[in-house]
Amino acid sequence: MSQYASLLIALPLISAFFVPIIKRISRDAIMPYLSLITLIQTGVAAWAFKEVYTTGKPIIIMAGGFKPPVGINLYIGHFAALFILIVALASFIMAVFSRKAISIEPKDKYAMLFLLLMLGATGMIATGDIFNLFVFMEITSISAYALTGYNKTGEASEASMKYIILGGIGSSFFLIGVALLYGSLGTLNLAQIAQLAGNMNATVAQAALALIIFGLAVEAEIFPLNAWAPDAYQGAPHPITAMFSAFVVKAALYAMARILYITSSASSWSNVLRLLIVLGTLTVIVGEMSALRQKNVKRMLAYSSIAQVGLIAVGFALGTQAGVNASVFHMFNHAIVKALLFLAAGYVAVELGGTELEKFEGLGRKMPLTAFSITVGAVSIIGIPLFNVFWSKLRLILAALSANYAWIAALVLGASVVEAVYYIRLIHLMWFKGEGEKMEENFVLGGIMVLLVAAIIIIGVYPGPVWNIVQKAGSDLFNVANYVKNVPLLGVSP
Amino acid sequence: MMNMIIQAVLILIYATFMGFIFMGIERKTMARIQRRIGPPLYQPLLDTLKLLGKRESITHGFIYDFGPIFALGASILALMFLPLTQNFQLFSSSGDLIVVAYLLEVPMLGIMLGAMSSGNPYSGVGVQRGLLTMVAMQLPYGLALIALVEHYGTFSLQEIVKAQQIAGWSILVPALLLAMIVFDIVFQALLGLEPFDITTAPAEISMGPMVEYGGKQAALLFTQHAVQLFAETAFFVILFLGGANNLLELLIKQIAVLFIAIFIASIYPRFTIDQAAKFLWKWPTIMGIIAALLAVL
Amino acid sequence: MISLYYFGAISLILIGMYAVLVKRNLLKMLVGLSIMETGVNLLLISIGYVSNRTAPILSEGATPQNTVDPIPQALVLTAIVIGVATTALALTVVINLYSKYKTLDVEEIRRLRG
Amino acid sequence: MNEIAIMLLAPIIAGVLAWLLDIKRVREIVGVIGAAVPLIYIVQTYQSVFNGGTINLDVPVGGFTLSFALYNLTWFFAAIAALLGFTMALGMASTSKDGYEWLFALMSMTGVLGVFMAREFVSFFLFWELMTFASFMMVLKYNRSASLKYFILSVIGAYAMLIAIGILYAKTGSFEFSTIQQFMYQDATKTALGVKGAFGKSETILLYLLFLTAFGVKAGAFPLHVWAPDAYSETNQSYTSFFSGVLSKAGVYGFVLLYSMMGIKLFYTLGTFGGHSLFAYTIAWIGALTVVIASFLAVLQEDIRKLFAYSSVGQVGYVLLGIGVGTQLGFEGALFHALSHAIFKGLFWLVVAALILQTGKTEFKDFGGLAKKMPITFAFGLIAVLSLAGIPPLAGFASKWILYEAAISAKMPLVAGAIFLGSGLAFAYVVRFLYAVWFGQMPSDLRNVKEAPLPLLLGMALLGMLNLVFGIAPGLVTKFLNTIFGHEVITGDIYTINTGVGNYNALMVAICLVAGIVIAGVLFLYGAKTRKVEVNDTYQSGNPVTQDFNLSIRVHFYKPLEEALSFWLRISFDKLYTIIAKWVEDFAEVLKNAVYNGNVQSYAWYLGIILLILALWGW
Repeated sequence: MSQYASLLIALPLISAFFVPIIKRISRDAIMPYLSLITLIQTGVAAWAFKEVYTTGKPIIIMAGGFKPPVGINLYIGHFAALFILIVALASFIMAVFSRKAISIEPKDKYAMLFLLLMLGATGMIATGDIFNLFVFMEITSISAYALTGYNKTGEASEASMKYIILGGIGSSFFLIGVALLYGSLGTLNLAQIAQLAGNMNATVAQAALALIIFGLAVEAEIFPLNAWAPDAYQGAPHPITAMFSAFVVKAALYAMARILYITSSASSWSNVLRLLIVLGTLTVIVGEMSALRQKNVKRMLAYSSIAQVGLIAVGFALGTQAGVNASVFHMFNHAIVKALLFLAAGYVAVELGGTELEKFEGLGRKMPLTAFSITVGAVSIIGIPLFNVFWSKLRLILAALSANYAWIAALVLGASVVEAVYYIRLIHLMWFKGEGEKMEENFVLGGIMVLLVAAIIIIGVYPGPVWNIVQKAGSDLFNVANYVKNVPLLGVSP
Repeated sequence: MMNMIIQAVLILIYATFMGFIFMGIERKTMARIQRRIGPPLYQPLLDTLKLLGKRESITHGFIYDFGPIFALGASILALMFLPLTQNFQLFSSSGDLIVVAYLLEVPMLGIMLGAMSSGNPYSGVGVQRGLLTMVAMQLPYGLALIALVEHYGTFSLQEIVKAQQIAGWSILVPALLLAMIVFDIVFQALLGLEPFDITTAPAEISMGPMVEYGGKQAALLFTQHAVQLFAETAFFVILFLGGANNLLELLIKQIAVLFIAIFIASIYPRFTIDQAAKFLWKWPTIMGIIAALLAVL
Repeated sequence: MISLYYFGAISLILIGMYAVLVKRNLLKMLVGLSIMETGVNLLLISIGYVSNRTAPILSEGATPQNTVDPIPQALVLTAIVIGVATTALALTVVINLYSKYKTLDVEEIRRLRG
Repeated sequence: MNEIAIMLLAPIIAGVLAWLLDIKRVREIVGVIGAAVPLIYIVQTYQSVFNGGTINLDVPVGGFTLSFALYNLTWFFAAIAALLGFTMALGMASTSKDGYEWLFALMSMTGVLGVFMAREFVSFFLFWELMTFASFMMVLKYNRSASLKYFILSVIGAYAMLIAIGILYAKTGSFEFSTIQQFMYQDATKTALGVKGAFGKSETILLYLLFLTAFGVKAGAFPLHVWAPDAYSETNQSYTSFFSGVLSKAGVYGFVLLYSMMGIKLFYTLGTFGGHSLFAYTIAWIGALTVVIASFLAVLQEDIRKLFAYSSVGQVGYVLLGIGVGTQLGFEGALFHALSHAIFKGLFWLVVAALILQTGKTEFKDFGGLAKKMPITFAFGLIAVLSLAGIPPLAGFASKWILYEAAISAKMPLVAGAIFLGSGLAFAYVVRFLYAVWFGQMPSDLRNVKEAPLPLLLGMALLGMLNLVFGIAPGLVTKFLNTIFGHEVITGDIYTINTGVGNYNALMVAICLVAGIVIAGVLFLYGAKTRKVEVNDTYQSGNPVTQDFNLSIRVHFYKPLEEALSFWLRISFDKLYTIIAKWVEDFAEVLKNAVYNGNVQSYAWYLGIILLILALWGW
């Protein structure tokens, strides 16, 4: 039964290769096909989610029936189940949005890359093997490179180029890290690495871990390795930007956290954490500062996204259960909010022809629903109560303070003040400035935005259920012993 | 209770009369210092009666009339809360030093209200000056009172008088002597005398707030001034000169206080308003602070 | 012997890094990137290398005892494929960039910034 | 359903409904009903709370338990909020322009009620943020920079509080006020005995400063008050009655909490200065400075809203001062003054709202002679003036009187001096308000001004009446406040308040005042008839005066004072903060352009540098 979950990987992969055939049948069928596939994927993910959370046991899929560490396994635990669902859902929403937002040919290539991006992120989250992780990461990044440059404008190509160079360096070093790990432990299976990490030579462990984190940090947009991100966010097509922010980064962050906690018994572990905390804090500060005077809303949202990622990274790097829980919660909330914000901003760009700040003047009159969605998203991300991000930010700060990182909390909160400023400027611009005639708003997109807004507010008012889920997901990440126990390792005893 | 009311009425009549006499003394003394003969002592009383007897007086509306009425009412109120002598404690058990200090300022509001409701710019300037003078004097005034309370440890005027009768007048205590000097400087402003007669400044703004008043409203204001003069001098006596056992003693002390005020007034020219503020916020305030701190220690 | 491989691999990585960090021509940077990838692959291979053993190919006389570790080789194969894909993609992007910017100088290609 | 839940939910639900419906009249009715519900429950629970009863509510939310309690202290603050909320709704029924304002006005009401009734820090912080946000949105609609200033300072305050909460939580493992209080008490005992407690000296001071910032911002304490004048003036003035009357009290309530939770600990950690507990003395001085500085600035304002905004800041300074005095008398005075400030300043803002609604003007230079046109509003304005200026027998005097007694009997002469100066200044600025708005010559464009609409007048009437009631019967309030302290801090019957060192019989003052006025009135009536003349028909040394001249001094009324203070007026914290903000923005700009310079090679260098750091750090 549980083997059906392998559809999560298989479905997008196979359907991606069917795209050319669909194209032969009808060009107009590509986008509906994309929506359909993502919808099915969402269904499967929802099933997996239900399965994992009702049984309380992770779904383990062993490729070809080989037991790990010989075979490659997928591990869909509480965390993965949750985030695969988010990936699928966000993809579905963006697939729907793509029908409106993507007018440039070749759409078939777009659809293929889109599915591969989804596949890559899903795989990164689900895999239980570090090299497999690398492969999925590369699938994600290569499709991301291509999608970034999809618009074929100078800016898009430039952004893509930057992404390729930085991503290339990052993945090379990731691979070196994997090589060191393998050389030292002789295994690539994450569970087994977890078992053996304690015996590792301290220097090698530190170097390997540092390099792997370094490689992932490029993808996870940790300062100063995130320089590609604002450009890529700005240059990419609008749905893709939303996907970057909603789950591509998150997948990398997850991978980072997973590897961090798996090697938690390595001797130099706490050094890595401390480094990550510093970098995460810097990410928050520089991200918020850079967003402050942005003239382009999409770029502003990109910087804001980076800053939030920094926040999540800090939470992961605290090294406590509370911190991990808070980070997972924040990832979840941030995915919803940023999906909404990029969707709305992208929609504005589609309708009004750009995301420059001036385009947003009087948006409250022109496109009230969109403006309202942006407002809710902005207010939420500032951390106002009754909106979802409030809870995760609160959890994060409390976790940081419980871990005796008062100065981190202070800096992060100081940066949040900056965040409030630029979002408020945007809100003011939309509602209280400029004039405009009311325009027709797309029904489907409007519906999606309303749903996301509703999600934000419902979680904000009643965070209980989500918090329960998130706690389980968090302990899935943090509780490595459990992870090791769940993976049926073949004949290896610690 | 009835007894009390009769007492109050008697005191009121006495105070009004004596207040007019004080005004007369003021004018007479001032004249003598300036080597004039001056009017008779009862001249202010005559003036007031004459004003009351006018056939017609103008009005600028309800508030214009209500102002003087309120002012007189408030002055009477303030008087009622002073323990004038041992026999005439009046309602002083119902309010303490802070209450009385406030009540003594309330009449000003009435005058201001009336003055403002006339459209006369002199009144406006007068109101402005009056308020600024009040602002300027408030700090040293307050500090002097605080010093007193800190020293005696009670707010009750009756208690303060009693304490003085046992331990001697307030001015025998160094801190309170300082406070008394501060209070005396401020007293000039309270009475509207030079160098702080900025509010009325007859030669500049034609009596300021009072410029528009004539007839019976002016009569009310004169009466108010009389009651106020009596109450304020009595307040001084109560606070610093040991209070009084009977009305005669009170009267002597009041006149003594009055003379000091008149002498100062006739020596000094008028401050401008910002000079007054700067002056009052400098020496009297410093002395007040010293007095208050000394009283605490 | 092995340390020589390591040395070679790391040199390649450093050379690649040098090209990326110093050369202002985009193409040269991409070449650097490729060199770096090659270095990494070499490093990976040499980790699995054991002196005096044969390739892990199921052939005459090859037993698990006398072959080198096959996993790094498998990994490198994958990595090479990925590298090729990246390079190909990068080159198309470069072509596109050149047609838009008329230059390959990275100093010039900075419309997106701030 | 629990009373607290209804009180919290009713306003916000009404607000959302009003916003969604957004039909004129309907939204007003919904809003007023929503705002009335808490007041009804407040009245209903009075008896039980007065007798020492407590109503509790626990709501588990997302892993936290939000707990609320309604007992005498919280009831008192909640009552202020409910009362002012109701009058605000009445005022807004006349002045609101759209559903937006109802939504956020009522949301902030929920927020502030939640803050007052919270029993632990999570709900406290949650509702605190909600209240800040809602009030911010009210300002944002009118003015962006004012709202930003407000929001930034508030958020800095809120985050300071959050850090403090987090530190407390990390050490005590609880958010509950009572648990933290006990913990602190035990810790204080340790400190007193010289044993090392859980909180070291520097940590305690840090907590103190964080809370001081948090609550100081909200209360508008100097030097964090800079947001208040702008924010108070740049919004719907009916809402400002709530904003300045109640939201600032959240800061005050915070200080009360600080005392009850950490007072002893702070006392032992920080020691004393000149016989006063140092931490309390600091608060007292902050209060005193706030009083003096804000009152001076209020005197010099040319805009009616700014004047009252500064005045609000100053009046809250009194409350802080009372709290800082630290004695029970001081507390009681502070709490009483919180109430009387709410009712007279609420009244003031409603009067201002009526003025702006009916005239559309906000600056003194455009007003004049309105007493004739809006007599009822004028009457309420006068009550508010008398109460604020502290004229006996109104509520403002009773509370200020207790503050005087408290400050002086706690041997803080200089602090008490600040009260004297502040009340002199208060007198000056309210009279200026009276003069410029109600009296003198009327500008020709105000000839058609009408009396304020009925709902607004009802709101004013309610507050005006309370000013009189609590003024003449201050015992009503002090008796309730005594239950908070568990014994009779202030004795006396309902008309008399007795602090032990002083005595004030408000009824006797009222009777004497009436008697005095009657005597004067009789004298007046005995005099000759009066003849009504035009406002301009005045004594001008014989010069004829026509309507063409404006003879009322409305602009720069206190110019001499401004000149006398010119040296001090150059110092402005507002400017300082603006400079800092500008500096931060510029820095951000430079940073952004330097880091994200667009050159991919530099980006590659960042990677290289990080690698280098990793390498160096490895060996």
